[in-house]
Amino acid sequence: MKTNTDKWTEPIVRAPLDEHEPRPEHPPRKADVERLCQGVAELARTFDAPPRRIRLRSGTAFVEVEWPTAPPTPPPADRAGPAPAAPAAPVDRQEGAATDAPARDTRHYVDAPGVGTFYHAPEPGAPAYVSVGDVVRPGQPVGVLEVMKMTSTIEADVAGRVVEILAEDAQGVEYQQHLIALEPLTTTTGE
Amino acid sequence: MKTNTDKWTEPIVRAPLDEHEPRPEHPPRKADVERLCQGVAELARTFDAPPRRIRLRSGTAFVEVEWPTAPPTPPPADRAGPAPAAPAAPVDRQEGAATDAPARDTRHYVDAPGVGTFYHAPEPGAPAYVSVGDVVRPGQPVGVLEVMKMTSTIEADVAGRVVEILAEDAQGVEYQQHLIALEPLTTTTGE
Amino acid sequence: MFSTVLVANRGEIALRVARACRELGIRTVAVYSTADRDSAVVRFADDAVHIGPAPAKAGYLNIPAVVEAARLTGAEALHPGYGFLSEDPDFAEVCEAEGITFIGPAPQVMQRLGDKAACRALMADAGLPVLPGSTGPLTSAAEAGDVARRTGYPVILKAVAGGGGRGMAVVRDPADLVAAYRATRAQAFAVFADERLYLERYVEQARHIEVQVLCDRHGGAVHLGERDCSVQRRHQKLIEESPAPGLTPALRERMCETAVRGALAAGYTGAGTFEFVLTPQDDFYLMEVNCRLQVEHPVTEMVTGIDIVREQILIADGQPLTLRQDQVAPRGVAIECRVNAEDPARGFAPAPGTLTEFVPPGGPFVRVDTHAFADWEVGPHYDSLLAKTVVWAPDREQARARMDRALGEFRIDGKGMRTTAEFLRSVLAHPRFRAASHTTSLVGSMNDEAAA
Amino acid sequence: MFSTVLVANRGEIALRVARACRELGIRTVAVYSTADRDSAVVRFADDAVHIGPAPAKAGYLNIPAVVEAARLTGAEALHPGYGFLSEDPDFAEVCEAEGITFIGPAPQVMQRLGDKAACRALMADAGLPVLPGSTGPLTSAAEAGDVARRTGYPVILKAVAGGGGRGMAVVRDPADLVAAYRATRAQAFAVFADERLYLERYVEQARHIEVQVLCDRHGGAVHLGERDCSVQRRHQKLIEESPAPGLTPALRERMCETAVRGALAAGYTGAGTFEFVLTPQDDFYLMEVNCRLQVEHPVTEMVTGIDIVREQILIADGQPLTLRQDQVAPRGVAIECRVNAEDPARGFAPAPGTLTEFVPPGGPFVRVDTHAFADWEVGPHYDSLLAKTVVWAPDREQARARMDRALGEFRIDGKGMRTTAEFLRSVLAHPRFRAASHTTSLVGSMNDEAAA
Repeated sequence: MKTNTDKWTEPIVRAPLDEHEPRPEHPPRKADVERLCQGVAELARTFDAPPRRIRLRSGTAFVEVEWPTAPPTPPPADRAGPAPAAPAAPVDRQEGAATDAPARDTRHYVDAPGVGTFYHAPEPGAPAYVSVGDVVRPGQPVGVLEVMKMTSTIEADVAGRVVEILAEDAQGVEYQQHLIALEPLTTTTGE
Repeated sequence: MKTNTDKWTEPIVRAPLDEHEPRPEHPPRKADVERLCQGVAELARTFDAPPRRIRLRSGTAFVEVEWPTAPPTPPPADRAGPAPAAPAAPVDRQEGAATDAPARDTRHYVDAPGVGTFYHAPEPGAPAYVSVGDVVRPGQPVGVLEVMKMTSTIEADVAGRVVEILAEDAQGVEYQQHLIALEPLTTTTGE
Repeated sequence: MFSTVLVANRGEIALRVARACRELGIRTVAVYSTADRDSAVVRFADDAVHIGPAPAKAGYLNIPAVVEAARLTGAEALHPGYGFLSEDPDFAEVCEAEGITFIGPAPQVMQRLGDKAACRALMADAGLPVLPGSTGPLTSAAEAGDVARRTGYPVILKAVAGGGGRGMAVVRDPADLVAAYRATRAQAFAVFADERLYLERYVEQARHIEVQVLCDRHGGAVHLGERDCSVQRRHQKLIEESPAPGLTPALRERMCETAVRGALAAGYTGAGTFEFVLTPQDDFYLMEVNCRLQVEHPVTEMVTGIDIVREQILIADGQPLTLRQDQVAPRGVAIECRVNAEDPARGFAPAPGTLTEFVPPGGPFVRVDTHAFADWEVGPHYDSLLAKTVVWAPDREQARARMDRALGEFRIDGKGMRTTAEFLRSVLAHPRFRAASHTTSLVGSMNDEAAA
Repeated sequence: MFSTVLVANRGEIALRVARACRELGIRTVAVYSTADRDSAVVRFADDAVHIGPAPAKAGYLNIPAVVEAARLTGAEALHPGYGFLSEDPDFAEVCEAEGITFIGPAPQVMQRLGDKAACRALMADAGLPVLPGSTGPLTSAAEAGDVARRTGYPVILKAVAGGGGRGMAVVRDPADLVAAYRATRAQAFAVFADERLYLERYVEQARHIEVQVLCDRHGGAVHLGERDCSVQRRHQKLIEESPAPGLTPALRERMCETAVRGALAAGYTGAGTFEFVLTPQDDFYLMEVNCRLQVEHPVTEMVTGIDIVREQILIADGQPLTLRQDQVAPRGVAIECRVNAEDPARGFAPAPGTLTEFVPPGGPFVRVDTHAFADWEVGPHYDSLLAKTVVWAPDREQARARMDRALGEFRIDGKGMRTTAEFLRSVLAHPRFRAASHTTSLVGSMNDEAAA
């Protein structure tokens, strides 16, 4: 859903970005960078020697990655995982990957399974299913979605502690809108 | 001018690119960048020594990849030419500057100062001003341009040896079209 | 007038409808699937609701999601576009029940006209010419054989719930009828969950002529002239034009009046299309009635100057038509070509991909209805329509030249992208199209010629 | 018919002309300066010749280069577009001498009508209404004072060779006349290398109404109705529409007939425009004659359905007009807005830059004439016109709503890029524009209101 005042900003954008479905405000530019990165990665992979430095500019965006001058390791053919034991700290700031907001990394969201009205409680006047601070287990009801007068229970899909309730009681929500933020209880804390 | 058969290819493109006024066939697009990357990769693969640096520009997009100066690994098997022991000379592949055609690096062009008809000789039947192999000095006539029945002499602006005459006698030429290629006599040979 | 309208569709038509709404001062709400989150209509609309994942069943065909989206955004009316839920009487009924105006005919009218056998019977009763054939759904292969013997071969078997060129089979030899009956029945069940078939005579070398009507909720009805949609590939339209070339004024008038008569008999409201088959002998027969905006509505707009979507909205708002029949004065010739993301070299297989470049043609009297733009991903989930290219000119030959110029101007690029633009140009250049002597068999025969 | 035509211009109009040529089956040659080597018309044309560096004087105004380009590419005719060489009688004469058909009036006619004092005299002789003023170029400030006293103040001083809103000064107080005379004379000399001035009465609260004529080389002449171009900023048009709102049919007819009479008297051939000033008392006076295609020609095309560039080419080819006056039937209302690369916040200073995004509006009855595309560099060398946005609708209020929708739809982005799109929307929304009670003072008074 969009707000009325700013037609290019949608409420969901105000929530932390869903990692699996990034929603860039300006998709074209970002797509450029991504494609450029892919192209360069492919290009670099065609040589057996790993590159020493990659500089990449697209419009105003600029990325530079530099490897140690005498790389002891084989070529980083797959750049997906974090490079092991890289001493010279390759920096890649593309898409604001997340050292500045480590909390977000561990949040887990309960999303709306469809368009409808989200309620915090099973019925009017009843206490809310969950509050901030509560610990929920998988399958535990955390709210209700009403769709064309039919209600269905929304359940937590992981165990976790409720850190934020993102949708108001009786608020209209859209598909995949984040409703509740959980801090999973069994987190493999990143390095 | 365009050819009639291929409306996107202009004759001047077939001539070596003027370094000061690069003439991309059309403005840069992502497809171009991709194609450029592929092209460069292919080109680079035809040499046995891995490149030290690749710089690539398309419109506002710019990519530079640099390899360590002393690559530890030998050339791989899948490369085209078997030629051994090529020195790891710094290669700058930007805009077709090229070790395979070193002559071009030092070429200097006498360009058409305007649209008109280019003649090799001062008048019909007279011998041409210059032929391939001739040495010209600055200010020496190398041809004539006829514009609306007025002729003007075209002069060499540097001293050099004529290596190629690029426009036919009595050929229509456009502004800045390369007419004659010279090998300058006093060249500061690159490192 | 409605203050908010929800557009329950995607692609170029969603944008088309949203534009009409904005010009009327109406706030627009788009709905979108996950695949369309960056679409042109989402960018354009005042509000947009994510209704589901890419598969149509879970998104654009998801009635509760669409209705909830309308409710949550305060939409007072809903425009269904074409395809998806546009001809679903249940959907129209749910909208009505929820107090949302469905911009289209009443659910009962859609129900009746959408059942092709019922429509045939109803229209025959109203005195409209229908092809000889079954009076209702066939009950058995044997009955099909009886009817076919009576009408004479060739015949065509059609699914009662059919549409989009699917669920039909032409039978030329009586020996093939039983097999065709069974196969088509199975296909109809698979595609439409309704195995009922009907049968009528099949006209070879026919033209497809359709008449656009507008009917208000006060008994007012006008036609906006006809369109020739004979350039088809497997019953799917590729090129449409208005007026239909070569019709005598008397024949044109008769066809248009017939359509209006049919619309009034059915209690039709809104914009609708009466599709006729026209024989080489200038006899015409009703094929079906389309209870929605057609893809090809722009050709009628270009010759009449009438914004059909605007009229749909005004009619749904309960306003009487301000247009009298004698004010509908078609001028010149309009042609539409459907540039699809398909590969003509591979049997017109959809060719999805991401557009790296998309520059549509421009210039005088050229209109391109498209949702595409550079960086847009033409996905595999929906139909392959990329850009409806419509031109107008004072006469057909100028319109043809203009269309050829426009199609040649497209700059479409992207990995894997292929379009029908060049194929369409070859149709425009075909002597039979140029002479307007073509029938619905043109594209098939061109493919045969190419293969020969 | 010509087999090859050279387009001696750039930008949107070069593309416009090349499109018309292609539709006529004519091979097109573009000429381009170094700054325009990747331009839309270079992409579009069948051939293209690099004629010089970016500065206009060395490129698009370089007569030998343009003529040689035509000769080298075998162009039989040349379309000059507007601006640049389009009104240069010497250029037209050189073309003629070289056997290249100049698509426009004869050089002598251009010469006569281009000299504004001579044009005034010629047209007065032909019985056209001209404002009281000098009968020829002024010889001294004293003479200017005499004439001004006779005609009454306010008066306007104009350069005989003027154009594009330059070389004119309105004088309201006799005390200012001498200074204004000297300043304008100096400016005229600086800009046009011709210091001659003439003087006529200045009408306050006037409307700018112009009539489009077409004249063939066989004495045939028609008008295509009128345009209202009263929305101007410093004598430069921003918004144009056809028909001019609120004219009585009798007044419209009189103005149009007057223009045709003037054209015939001048021996005019091709497409031309007679510009009139219309007073609040419905008196009209000829201001000048433009011997070329106007920027705003599309509004006339949209209401008449006539492709004016096509007509220009056919006339230059020697063909008689096929159009009779009674066949010219304007329909509905067309409005054009000039979206310029200018910054309204900085006094409409040109705002060049490279476009990173350029998506023009679309949809029914919207035409955008532009040479822009994503990645195009809007350079500082030429005028700031970016996209002529033209809409049509059955009536003015719908056209206004459609234009507002269209302007809002532009997606133009790029470092340093600013456009007039939003400013134009504010003009469309102004009560005086809505009521069509505006005069040429509208934009000035809006700026005053904004400053107040």
